[in-house]
Amino acid sequence: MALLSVKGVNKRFGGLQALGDVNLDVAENTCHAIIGPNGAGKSTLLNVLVGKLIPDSGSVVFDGQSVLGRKPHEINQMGISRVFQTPEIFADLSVMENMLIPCFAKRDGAFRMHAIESVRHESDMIEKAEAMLDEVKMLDKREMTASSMSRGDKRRLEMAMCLVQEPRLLLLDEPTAGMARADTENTIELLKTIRKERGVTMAIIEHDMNVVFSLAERITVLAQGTPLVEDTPDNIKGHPKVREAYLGEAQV
Amino acid sequence: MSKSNFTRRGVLKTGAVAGAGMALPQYLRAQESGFTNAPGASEVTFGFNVPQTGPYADEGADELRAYELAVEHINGGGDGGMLNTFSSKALDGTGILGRELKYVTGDTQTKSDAARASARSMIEKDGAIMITGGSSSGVAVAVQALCQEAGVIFMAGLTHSNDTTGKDRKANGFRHFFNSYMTGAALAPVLAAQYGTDRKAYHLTADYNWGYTTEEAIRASTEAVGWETVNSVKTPLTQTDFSSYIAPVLNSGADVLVLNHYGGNMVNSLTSAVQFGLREAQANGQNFEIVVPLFSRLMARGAGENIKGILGSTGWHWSLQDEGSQAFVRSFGTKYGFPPSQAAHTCYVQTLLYADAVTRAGSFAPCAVAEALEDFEFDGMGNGKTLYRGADHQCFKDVLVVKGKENPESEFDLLEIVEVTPVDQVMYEPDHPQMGGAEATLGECNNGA
Amino acid sequence: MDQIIVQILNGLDKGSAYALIALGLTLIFGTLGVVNFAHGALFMLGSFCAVILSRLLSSSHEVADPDRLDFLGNPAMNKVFYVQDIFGEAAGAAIMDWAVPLAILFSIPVMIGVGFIMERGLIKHFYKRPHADQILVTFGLAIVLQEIIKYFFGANPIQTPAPEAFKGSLDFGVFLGYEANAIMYPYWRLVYFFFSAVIIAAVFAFLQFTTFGMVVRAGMADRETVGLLGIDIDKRFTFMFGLAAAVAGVAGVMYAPIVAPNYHMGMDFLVLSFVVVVVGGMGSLPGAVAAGFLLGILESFASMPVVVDILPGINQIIIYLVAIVILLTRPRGLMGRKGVMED
Amino acid sequence: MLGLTKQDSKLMLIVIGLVVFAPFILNPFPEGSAMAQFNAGYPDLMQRFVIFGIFAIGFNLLFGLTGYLSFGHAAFLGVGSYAAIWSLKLITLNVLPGIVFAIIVAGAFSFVVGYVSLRRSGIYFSILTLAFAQMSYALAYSVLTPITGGETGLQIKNTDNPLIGGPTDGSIGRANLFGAEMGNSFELNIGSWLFTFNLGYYIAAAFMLVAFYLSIRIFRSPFGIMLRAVKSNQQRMNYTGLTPKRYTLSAFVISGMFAGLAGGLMVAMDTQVGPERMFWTASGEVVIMTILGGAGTLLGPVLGAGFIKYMENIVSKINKDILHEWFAFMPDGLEDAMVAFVYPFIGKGWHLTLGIMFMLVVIFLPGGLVEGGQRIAAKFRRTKNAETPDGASKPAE
Repeated sequence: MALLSVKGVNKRFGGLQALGDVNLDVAENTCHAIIGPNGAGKSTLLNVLVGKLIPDSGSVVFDGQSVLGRKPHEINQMGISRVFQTPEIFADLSVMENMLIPCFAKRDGAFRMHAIESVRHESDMIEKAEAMLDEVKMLDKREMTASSMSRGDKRRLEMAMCLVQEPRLLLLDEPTAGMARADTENTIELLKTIRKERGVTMAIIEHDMNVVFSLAERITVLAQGTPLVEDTPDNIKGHPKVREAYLGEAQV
Repeated sequence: MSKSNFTRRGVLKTGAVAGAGMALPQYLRAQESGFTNAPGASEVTFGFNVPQTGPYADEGADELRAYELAVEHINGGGDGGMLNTFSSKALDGTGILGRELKYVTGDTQTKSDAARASARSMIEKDGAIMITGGSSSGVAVAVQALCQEAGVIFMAGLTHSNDTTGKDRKANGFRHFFNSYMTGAALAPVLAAQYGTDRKAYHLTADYNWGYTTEEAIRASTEAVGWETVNSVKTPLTQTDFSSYIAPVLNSGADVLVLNHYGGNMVNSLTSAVQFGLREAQANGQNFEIVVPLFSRLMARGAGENIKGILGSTGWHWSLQDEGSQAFVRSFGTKYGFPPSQAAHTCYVQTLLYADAVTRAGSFAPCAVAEALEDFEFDGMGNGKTLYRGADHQCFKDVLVVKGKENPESEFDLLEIVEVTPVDQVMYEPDHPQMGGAEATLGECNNGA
Repeated sequence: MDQIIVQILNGLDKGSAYALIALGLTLIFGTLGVVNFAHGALFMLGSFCAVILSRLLSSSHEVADPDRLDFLGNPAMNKVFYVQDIFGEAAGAAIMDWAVPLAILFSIPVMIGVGFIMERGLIKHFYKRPHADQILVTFGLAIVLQEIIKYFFGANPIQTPAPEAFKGSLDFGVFLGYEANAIMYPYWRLVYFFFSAVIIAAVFAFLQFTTFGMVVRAGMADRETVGLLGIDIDKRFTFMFGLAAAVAGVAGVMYAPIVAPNYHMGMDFLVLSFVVVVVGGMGSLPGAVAAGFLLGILESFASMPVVVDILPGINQIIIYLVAIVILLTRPRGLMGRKGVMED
Repeated sequence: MLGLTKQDSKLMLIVIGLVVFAPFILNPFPEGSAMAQFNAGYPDLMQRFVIFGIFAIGFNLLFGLTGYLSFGHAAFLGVGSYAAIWSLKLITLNVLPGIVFAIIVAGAFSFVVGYVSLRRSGIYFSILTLAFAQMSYALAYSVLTPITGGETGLQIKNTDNPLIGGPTDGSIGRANLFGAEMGNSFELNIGSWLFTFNLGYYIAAAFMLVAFYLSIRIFRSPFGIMLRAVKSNQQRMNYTGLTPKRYTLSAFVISGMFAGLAGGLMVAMDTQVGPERMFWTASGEVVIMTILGGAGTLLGPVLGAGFIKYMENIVSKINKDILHEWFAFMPDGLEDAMVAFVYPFIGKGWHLTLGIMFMLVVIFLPGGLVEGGQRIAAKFRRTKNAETPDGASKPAE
């Protein structure tokens, strides 16, 4: 039984068919990559998954429950976390505060007036956050203001913020876009470790084939809003349709 | 804990308490005088609370000049001004009851909160025994209520709303200035005489208390002489461009426009009215007329040429020929180089009246002073014979009906007196419905501490 | 019907004043990203340009008049105007009469100068500061400017009439087949409306058809990119500030005969002009103009006796009510761009 | 102390000390001396200091933490004031129920305004709040005169007949706390110094200390972090499973309740309400207090409030005579020149001084008065550190 199941999803923007009859299953405990040329509808699909867009038709079911019509924060509370193309963190806050926010969100839900309790006394949450920071090797930066860190560190922080919520599904939107080579390698390593040690289910949207083939266990190729093929990485590599889709893009 | 509600710095300020290094805590309430801010042996302090910022700052500045002049005269300086013409001769230019008159100043900002803050600081910090001044009825009512509570006397400055001595009257508060009712009573006969009795009036009224009482008064008195009120529209206080209120007037069947506006509102609405050609227009076969119930010379200056030929009322004008007015204009003009405004006049007179009442009462105790002021009749302060009525603490005196002058001889010569309406004609019963009816009471006089 | 036409005329007139002020405010905001709380003060300074010029033109020396006495009984002084000494009686009087239109010429260099000094001396240092700091410093500046004016000119309104030639009203209704006196409209207000239209058109044309304007528009859309192109945007921005100040100033000069200038008129207009700009949409020049006219016309309608009879107090709150409705139905005002001043 | 860190406890103790000994601190000059003009230790002004302190503390919880700039907070203060005065007029002259009503009514009103206004952000939000406040002002001034008293506002009258314990002798009731009147004062006279200890002040001050304490707790709470997160990145909040709007709305309502408390206390101290309390300039004033003192800091808003109220009440009262008194020691010509030079800045020119101060502070102290304090503290510390290397602690916010 798939953890996330997308069935017959359509989305039009005016005259443009952004998604056309998309079917996709992400199985529990796998890393599923969605690739495709620019304008293939990858981002639209992702926005549908996190509740930012509502499709015209079709269904999206996560763990037996429909996510359609739910707001982003509700979908997160169901267990889906999202990593953005450019790291979305709380830039003005310290690293530790950045970590505590998802911890509180996980424990207290979407809203709670814990206005009088002191953060210092939330030792459970602090421990949890510290453990996670340790895991991503950022414990020494806990008091730094998030905005003052390098791009790579911001990415790790964002990842840590998602993981500390122990999501059932981690959505990654081009996590290495615009990164230097070394940072990309580091990120791949980090993701691999997470995947291995935590066994978290991942859905990744990516341009960089290097990243895709080092991480993915299943790959869906999207073109013009429709899934072209879905298969294992090895099979995808040699698939003629994929070459066509990408070569087509390369010519442009 | 002592029960003194307001403190009495006056005693200390004179240095009477030099005392040992560490005096015991004092319960000042236990002092023998029994009233708030009893002055020391050599000085007494008044609080002059006038608008120094905001739209009425110029009026406030003129009030302050008048106060300074009054202080000078009471302390024996200058030419004595109205002290020489005042019918009561209790003041002799040696201060008040042998004490030198000092004063403190404050800024009302023409906001009741700020005015009360300023007045409280005068009472609590400076030991003022009397508060006076102001240029709006909202402020007057607010400060009057404060003085009632604190147990000091309030001598209102420029406040024209009926409420000040009507439904909001207070035992510790006194108004020398005239009011909306009197404006109506004085103006209506002149209007009837000049414009006839078959007139249809259109009112534009500033949308707040003073506007309401003025409109009510003018309507009542003009309808009594046969006028008809075709419409009355309320305008927001913050309005600057009145075109959308003025434009429909000419076509409404009215032949008189009454502008129940004051200050900047009056300047702007009158300017709009003149621009829209109302002054030259014809309606119902008669000349269209504009009436501004309350004129002030300072504001008339702001309206410039537009006021020419327009009728209104005013409390006092420097061109009055009686001895008192002349004496005041002379000392004010000599000191400052221009003639005083009606606000200056009322403030000057109020200060003298208070000082005189203290002297006649032989005490600064508010209740004693109030008693001396109540039903006090005097003359020689401009506006002829005047009565400070005990029942509502309103002064009754002649009211001036004025007209914007066609050929002014100087920048101060803007209004000409059409008629001096005798006091009998503007008299009313203390329980007049416009003045709060039978319910309005002064309450008990409060000596404070 | 005639009443509705009258109120449309009023609304256009009021609207053109709102639009002019909002236009300047949006120029500054759109190009420089500065929230300028001193913009109302610039409008006020413009009005006082008219006052100052008319005072200058009617400056005089005094000659004692043996036949008259002043209020203290001294010989009265007669004013002799210098312009009449120089240009002769009739021409001198005409010059004094035309003080307000002349003040437009006077105010443009003055206001551009004021704008330059403000931008170079103060605002420049606040481009990178938070909006809160910009608000505080420009608010402080507005207070200082108005207090300086108050120190010299007092607090009372100062009547600054239009030339004699523009006094009186046009019987507008006659053209439309109404009887005489049905729709009267003062000449000066018509002049004000057409004048505003010209200024607005000129500003738009300037931005649309000159290369300077194109760069500035590009800067409004994306400041960083333009900076990357190596264009010295700073100088242009200084000029834009001067231009915005001049637009506010000229609006003020022309408004002087309609509402007598006083030192705090800027504060009276400040809140209103922000409402107009925001209703139009932050950073949108056409939006500011459209909102100015929309609010002007609606305000005029709301003041009609029939309307006020049905909804008492509507004339007090119409502007704010409309602002709320528009902002709730159109998230960024009439024509606002996404992401401008939303955080 | 009270669940605060050592740092915060120190700050709290300092504030308690300042507030309790304010009658001494604010009256440094002996009575009758030329400098006595600058004494601020009289009940009205001390009350205003703490009341506007509360107002600004509450405003800072919204603006300083979430970054949402409300331009209509004076409306909540005004509504609270009206609620309180009606409680005094109709229910009881005891101020406590009045203050409670003020908080409740202001809270409810701010919920409605916040719920609508928070549909937009940035300047659109500011203008929505401004529009609500201006409508409240305009209506209170005119159409709602039967409820608000219009321009003249509301005061307690001798015709008022509260349900519980009104005066029976026809005198005007006074606001009290279980019989103790707000105006009660105890005066201490040491040499030529006079210190006034006013009951009303200490009651208002107690509320201010509670407000300040709550503000520290909120700053240090998970809720406080969430509010700062709202300012920092709402998108991330959404994708972290949180609802920024509900957090912001809560902050809005809390700060509205603080404003209501301030409004209720204003009525308790001085039983009068006027609509201009809700005018946009009053809303602007609290914005400026907060920025001037230092937005987002604990102490800043209180300092800003004190600064502005001091200018308003002390500088505006200096007049020409007082100047002549001050400079009397100079030779005549110089004295006149000095007076002529200073005169435009005091008395009726106090606005000018205020405007100049705004500009100077924001130009030279970008973080507000608090930053000024920190710079001075840092200077001291540097000299001190030379002797004791670890003698310094991080300056309190």
